[in-house]
Amino acid sequence: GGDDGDSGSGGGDGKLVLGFSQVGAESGWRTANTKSIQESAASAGVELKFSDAQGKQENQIKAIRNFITQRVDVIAFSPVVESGWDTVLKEAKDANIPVILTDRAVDSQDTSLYKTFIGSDFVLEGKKAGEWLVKDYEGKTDPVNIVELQGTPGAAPANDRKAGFADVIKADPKFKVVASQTGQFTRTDGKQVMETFLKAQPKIDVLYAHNDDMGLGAIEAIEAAGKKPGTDIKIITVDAVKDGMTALSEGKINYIVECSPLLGPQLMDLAKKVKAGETVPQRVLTEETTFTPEQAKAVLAERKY
Amino acid sequence: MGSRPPVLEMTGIRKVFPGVTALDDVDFRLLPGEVHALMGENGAGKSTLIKVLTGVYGTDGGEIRLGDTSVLFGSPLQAQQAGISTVYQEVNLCTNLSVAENIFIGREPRSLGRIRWAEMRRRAVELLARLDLTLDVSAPLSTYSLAIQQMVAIARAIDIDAKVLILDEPTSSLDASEVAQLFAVMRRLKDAGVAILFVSHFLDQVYEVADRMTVLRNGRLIGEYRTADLPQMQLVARMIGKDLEALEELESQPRSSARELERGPLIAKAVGLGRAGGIAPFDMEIHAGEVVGLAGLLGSGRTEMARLFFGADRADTGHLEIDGKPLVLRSPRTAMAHGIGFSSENRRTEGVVAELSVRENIILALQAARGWTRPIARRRQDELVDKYVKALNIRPADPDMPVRNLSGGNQQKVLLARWLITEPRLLIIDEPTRGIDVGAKAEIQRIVAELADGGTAVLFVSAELDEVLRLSHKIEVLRDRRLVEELDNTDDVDADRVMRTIAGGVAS
Amino acid sequence: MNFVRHRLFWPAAILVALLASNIFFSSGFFSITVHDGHLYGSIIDILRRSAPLILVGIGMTLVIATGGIDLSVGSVMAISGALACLLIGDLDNQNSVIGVLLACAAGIVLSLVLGIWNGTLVASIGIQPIIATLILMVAGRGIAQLITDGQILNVTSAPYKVIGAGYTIALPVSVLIAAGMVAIAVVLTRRTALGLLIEAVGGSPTASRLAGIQARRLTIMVYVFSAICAGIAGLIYSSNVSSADSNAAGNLIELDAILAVVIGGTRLTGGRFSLAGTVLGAVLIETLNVTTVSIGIPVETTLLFKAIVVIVLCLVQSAAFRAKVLRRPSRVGASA
Amino acid sequence: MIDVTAPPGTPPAKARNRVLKQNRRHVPVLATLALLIIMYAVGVANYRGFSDTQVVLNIFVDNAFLLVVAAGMTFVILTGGIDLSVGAVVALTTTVAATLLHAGWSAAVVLPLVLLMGTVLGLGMGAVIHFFQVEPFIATLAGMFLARGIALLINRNSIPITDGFWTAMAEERIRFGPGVFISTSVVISLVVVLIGAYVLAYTRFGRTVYAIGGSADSALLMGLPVGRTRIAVYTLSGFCSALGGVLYSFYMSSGYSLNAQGMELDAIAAVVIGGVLLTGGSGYLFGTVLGVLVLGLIQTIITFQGTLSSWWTRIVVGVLLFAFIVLQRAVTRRSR
Ligand SMILES: Nc1ncnc2c1ncn2[C@@H]1O[C@H](COP(=O)(O)OP(=O)(O)OP(=O)(O)O)[C@@H](O)[C@H]1O
Ligand SMILES: Nc1ncnc2c1ncn2[C@@H]1O[C@H](COP(=O)(O)OP(=O)(O)OP(=O)(O)O)[C@@H](O)[C@H]1O
Ligand SMILES: [Mg+2]
Ligand SMILES: [Mg+2]
Repeated sequence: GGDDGDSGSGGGDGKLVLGFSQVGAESGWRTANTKSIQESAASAGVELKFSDAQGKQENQIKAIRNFITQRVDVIAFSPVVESGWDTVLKEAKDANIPVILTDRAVDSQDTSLYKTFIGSDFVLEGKKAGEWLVKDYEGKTDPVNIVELQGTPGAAPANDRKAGFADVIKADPKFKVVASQTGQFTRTDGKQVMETFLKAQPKIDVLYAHNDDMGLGAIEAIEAAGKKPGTDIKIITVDAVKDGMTALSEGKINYIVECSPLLGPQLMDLAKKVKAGETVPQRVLTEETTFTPEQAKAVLAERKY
Repeated sequence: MGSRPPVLEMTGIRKVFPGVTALDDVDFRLLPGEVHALMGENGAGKSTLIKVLTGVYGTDGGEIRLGDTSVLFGSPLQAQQAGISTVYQEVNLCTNLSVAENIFIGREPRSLGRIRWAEMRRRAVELLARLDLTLDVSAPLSTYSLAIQQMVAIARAIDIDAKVLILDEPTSSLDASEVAQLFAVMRRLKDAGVAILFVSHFLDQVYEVADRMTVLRNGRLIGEYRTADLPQMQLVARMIGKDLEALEELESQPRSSARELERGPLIAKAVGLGRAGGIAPFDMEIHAGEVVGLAGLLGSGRTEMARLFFGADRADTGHLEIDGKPLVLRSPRTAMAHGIGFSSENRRTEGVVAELSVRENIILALQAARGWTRPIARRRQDELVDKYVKALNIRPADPDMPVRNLSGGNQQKVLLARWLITEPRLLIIDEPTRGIDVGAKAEIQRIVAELADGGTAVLFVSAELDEVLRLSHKIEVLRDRRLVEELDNTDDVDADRVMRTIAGGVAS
Repeated sequence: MNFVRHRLFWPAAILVALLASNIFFSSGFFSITVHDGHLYGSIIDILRRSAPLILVGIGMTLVIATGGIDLSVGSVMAISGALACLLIGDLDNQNSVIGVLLACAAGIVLSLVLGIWNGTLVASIGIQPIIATLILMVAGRGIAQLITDGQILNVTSAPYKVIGAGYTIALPVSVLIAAGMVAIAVVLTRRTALGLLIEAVGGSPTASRLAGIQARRLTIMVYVFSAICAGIAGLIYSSNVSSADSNAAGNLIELDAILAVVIGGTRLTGGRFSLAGTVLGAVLIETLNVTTVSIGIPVETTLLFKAIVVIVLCLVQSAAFRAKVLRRPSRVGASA
Repeated sequence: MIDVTAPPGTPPAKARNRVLKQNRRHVPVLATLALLIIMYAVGVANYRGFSDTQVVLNIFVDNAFLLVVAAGMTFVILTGGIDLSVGAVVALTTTVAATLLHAGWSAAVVLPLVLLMGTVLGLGMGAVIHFFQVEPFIATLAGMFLARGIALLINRNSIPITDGFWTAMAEERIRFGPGVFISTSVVISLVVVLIGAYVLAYTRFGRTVYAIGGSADSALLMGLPVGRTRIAVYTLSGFCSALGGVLYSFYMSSGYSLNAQGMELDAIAAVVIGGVLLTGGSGYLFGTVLGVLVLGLIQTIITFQGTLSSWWTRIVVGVLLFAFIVLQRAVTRRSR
């Protein structure tokens, strides 16, 4: 849902207090996500209690417990991992504080533990990437060698984007993932792994990177190897952060699936709704699109993260 | 006594270390109820033999029979369980544990596996009393001086009831009274049928307690003798394999007091220098060319006094005057800058750096004084090192051997060499002859005398009173960590004159 | 037979084995071609990747030799990289060599200050090294993020890129820098008495104090050196991708560095140290990383693979193991 | 008789001296306790609701697993060793437990099984360290790779635990009043600590641990079972990690191969902050408890502060740690 009914004072009873527990600041994407939430909280007149978990689930659980003891109106958090939230969420429920999940889901059986989940669908992102590839090579028959730069092993986005992508391309035998390694979501690892791919793999047609940063690192490696990124090797990435978009607009990346960090406005909107007791959909998808170089050129200007 | 079967018999023992054959076809027998002295120069192989016997090292050949069973211990623990109790050469205790624990650990009094601390302390106190010591048994061992640690080690060993008791240089830094105590205990055990293996470089001690002795030289067996049958001079001859004349002149050292002393300028002056818990404030002067000896009982504060002159411990009262100028010793560094050198009594923890080579250990102090930017040229290093390896007869004479691999006595020599090459104006040596064999000891005494003649001031600490008497011009007598009297070492001063002062017989 | 006895024989053997194993998977592994004016090939990659680890490693070696440890190297890397990129970003002409040099100088100077901080905590205040440096390890990353404001700072500066990704005389600049620092370290420690004094302090602090060695000054020096090495490594790291990622930079590198040091035969208890050994260790580790990728070990099993290599390594390196298992069983003397 | 305990002075002096010596050994721990209380007071003064009893209890609730792991680590460090594998073993335990429970095994089987697994891993590392004289650092680092590797191999994703027993343990609360409670894990961890403290203080094994830390060579020559004890210590640490892992999986009611990353550092930090010397031979388990509380309290202050960005969080943690350590150092040093 994206209808903005904000600026109306949520429940009337003073300022709405939102406790938000962020995973950490492990990437530019994450920082943009944090910024968006902080800014939109300010503009929506929501008192934000922000806590950073340094990437540790323990810390996040501690933070949520803390919000409960502090009796905030609404708790929102981006789960570090999907499992293991039942206990603390029950505690929140007992203290009847509504909970909103952002960006990553939790796998609790009991869906009454949280009001709604707003965020991207990583599997879908993987699928989108795959679909573009299938379309791009439509009609061609000769085999397509794909190398994949995975995110941190075990991290949800890595697992899902891998799965979604694989799911789509497995339909057509000409697509072959010849190498798939982790680039830890970072540029350096992306570059170093790609360097090795370029030496170890006789023929690479496509690179699929789980985020822009790894893709950008890989581009450096490809250029250093004297190949032209985007033409000699087609590149698909996920996220669409500014740097990625720039590369896209320069044609060094061929296709980016957006994974928008700008959940802020929607989150505030939902927070007010649940506080006011209105019913909200169980699953709210962030409006996200995909970008080709042309589209990138168009929006690059007002891309701020 | 020869008729009785040996409790312990080692035959054809061989031990080879990379580069060195420490033991070569050595036989050794220990009879029940005897005190058997194992004699030999530094590096002869005494400690190695003991370590092979007690399972610290494996053998490279030979057989060990305990009673009538052939044994090969995998660890000291097994040896102990088989009834062999050992005091190894260097003090091998855990100084972070309390005195009582060091005596009993491994054999603590327990009920249902729970250590009974109170009883352990009580028994520790009793046991130490047998050695005429009163310590705070619950204080960490580290708060006690080396000699006392040595006594604790002995206490531990004699309390283990064993068929065989091994003492490797137990008396190296004890003085007369402790030695007497120790011997009394040894005799008691001996009468109880315990066989005792005793290592010492003090010949008269050996002749006092030992029934028989085995002599080693360069890892080879020279022979096994009844003490009665072998006069001192011959023993020494067998140990170092020199002819008798050579020895006579070694032994006949002139007493310093005999040589008239031309007292040089005042070098160091202690003014009310003192340290709580260590030594009461004292005044003292040392002049160039003068050897000042410190005499006192164990724990009387000699080491503490020496350490204050070097700034090894911070004095908390008084100050030091060097060349008449007052000086606060913040660290040994400052002392060295003013030409003071100090060789600690505790060579293992405060002396050598075990993993560094002989060469590096010898040049360490000199290099530290020069600072890291001015390394000593390799050629110069070789000169210095070779000179003292020869002079002190350090064995094996391989400058690049890690000091860890040297025998105790040789390590002591290395430590001494370190300070000799710095050519200090005031040299403080605490127990420099600890664990050093007769030959080398005489050599060291000669060097000290020469230094003095050359105008160096020497502060000389030794548990061996004769040595102090022979070398020093002036003797400072300490009692209960207090300087009680200063004696000019004239001919009328002798051992029992000093002993009386120490004992407090003479009004001070 | 004698070289088999050499301390570094076994690590070297493993290294060779790893390199060899690549040949089966990528035929061209050892081929080094000349490619627009510089050498190009897997071996070169390995060397380039090793550069930061070698730098951090040699610094760590000296720290460990004094009986200490430096956990903060990773954070220092992040900070120096971040600062350099920040300053270059502010240049009106990012390609001005002077400006870039100044920026790098700033990064290194800041690292130096951080080194003094570590050294002082350890030597003057007497805090246990692991905790003293843990403080900077934690806070340092925060500082780096503060500098970059949590974002990835991009720079488009040709001269800066040279440090980490450029070549001179056909060789990677980063490798040359690392080699230079190793040379400096070797000269500092072996041509002067520094090495001896450090080994003495690490071997026996009390003994060296009584020998008149000023442990305090030495200790501070080694932490400063370590920090400077880390700082330079940080520059190389960020220059390699022309951007400062204060999260990823030097993350967990302290473990690899310590591992490299230990593989190189320097004992963590301090004392004798071997710079050559550390370099070998660092190259070995990076070779391992490259190998896992180039022979296509699946992501799930990468760690297992590393574990096995490390286990094999530390076993064959142990004399005791060789004596007990590889040769006919014979008791080895207990360490006494 | 020569009385060497008394400095120049009279018997009463001796008595006093002895009392002093006694207390002196406890100063580090007492100082830590005092500072901890001060730190808590500061928290109370600054944050609304900090004085709430539950805040203190939560520190225990949230750190029960760390406490258990740190207890095992204390034994290892007291012998002068180190165990880097703990975090990974925790992760492995949670993963295996979760997987098996997911596969429908009964808790009665899984629980002992995972505990055994951790213990065996520890035993293995201890054996390698003792028999092959491998540096504890590498041996346990290999163990760390191995444990995480296996965990990752078993499952990349986090696995929910729905088993009745587990959820019961997770949600069971021991209440002292409205909103004042602790979890069963807290009880378990405290029991572990008490047993550990007893073993260290009153058993032959415990004292041997201290002896080895003081000087392994001497301990060997004193005829102590050095080898056995060393191995036992790592085995114990392995067990504690596994138990910690179980508590962790209670706490998270899930298993995940990336759990507890860097927990080894937290554990080591806790132990060292608690006044245990990394070189071994001195320190108390009670100190470790304080160490854990310090880390927990810092974390709590951070959460109460709220509004701290990621980097400021890190910086503040560092600063608090620094302040604490330096004060602790100042106090203990004065008493020397
Ligand atoms: N661990 C070792 N490695 C190599 N060589 C050793 C080792 N231990 C002893 N040695 C050598 O073995 C020889 C005998 O040493 P040992 O300690 O037995 O002499 P010692 O008779 O005890 O001398 P001291 O009277 O000085 O104690 C010496 O040359 C010594 O250098
Ligand atoms: N670091 C210390 N802390 C507390 N007490 C100490 C310390 N060092 C020595 N002592 C005490 O001071 C007394 C004097 O020690 P010192 O070593 O000076 O005696 P000593 O005359 O040298 O006798 P010896 O050296 O033969 O033991 C010792 O008996 C010991 O009890
Ligand atoms: Mg000996
Ligand atoms: Mg003394």
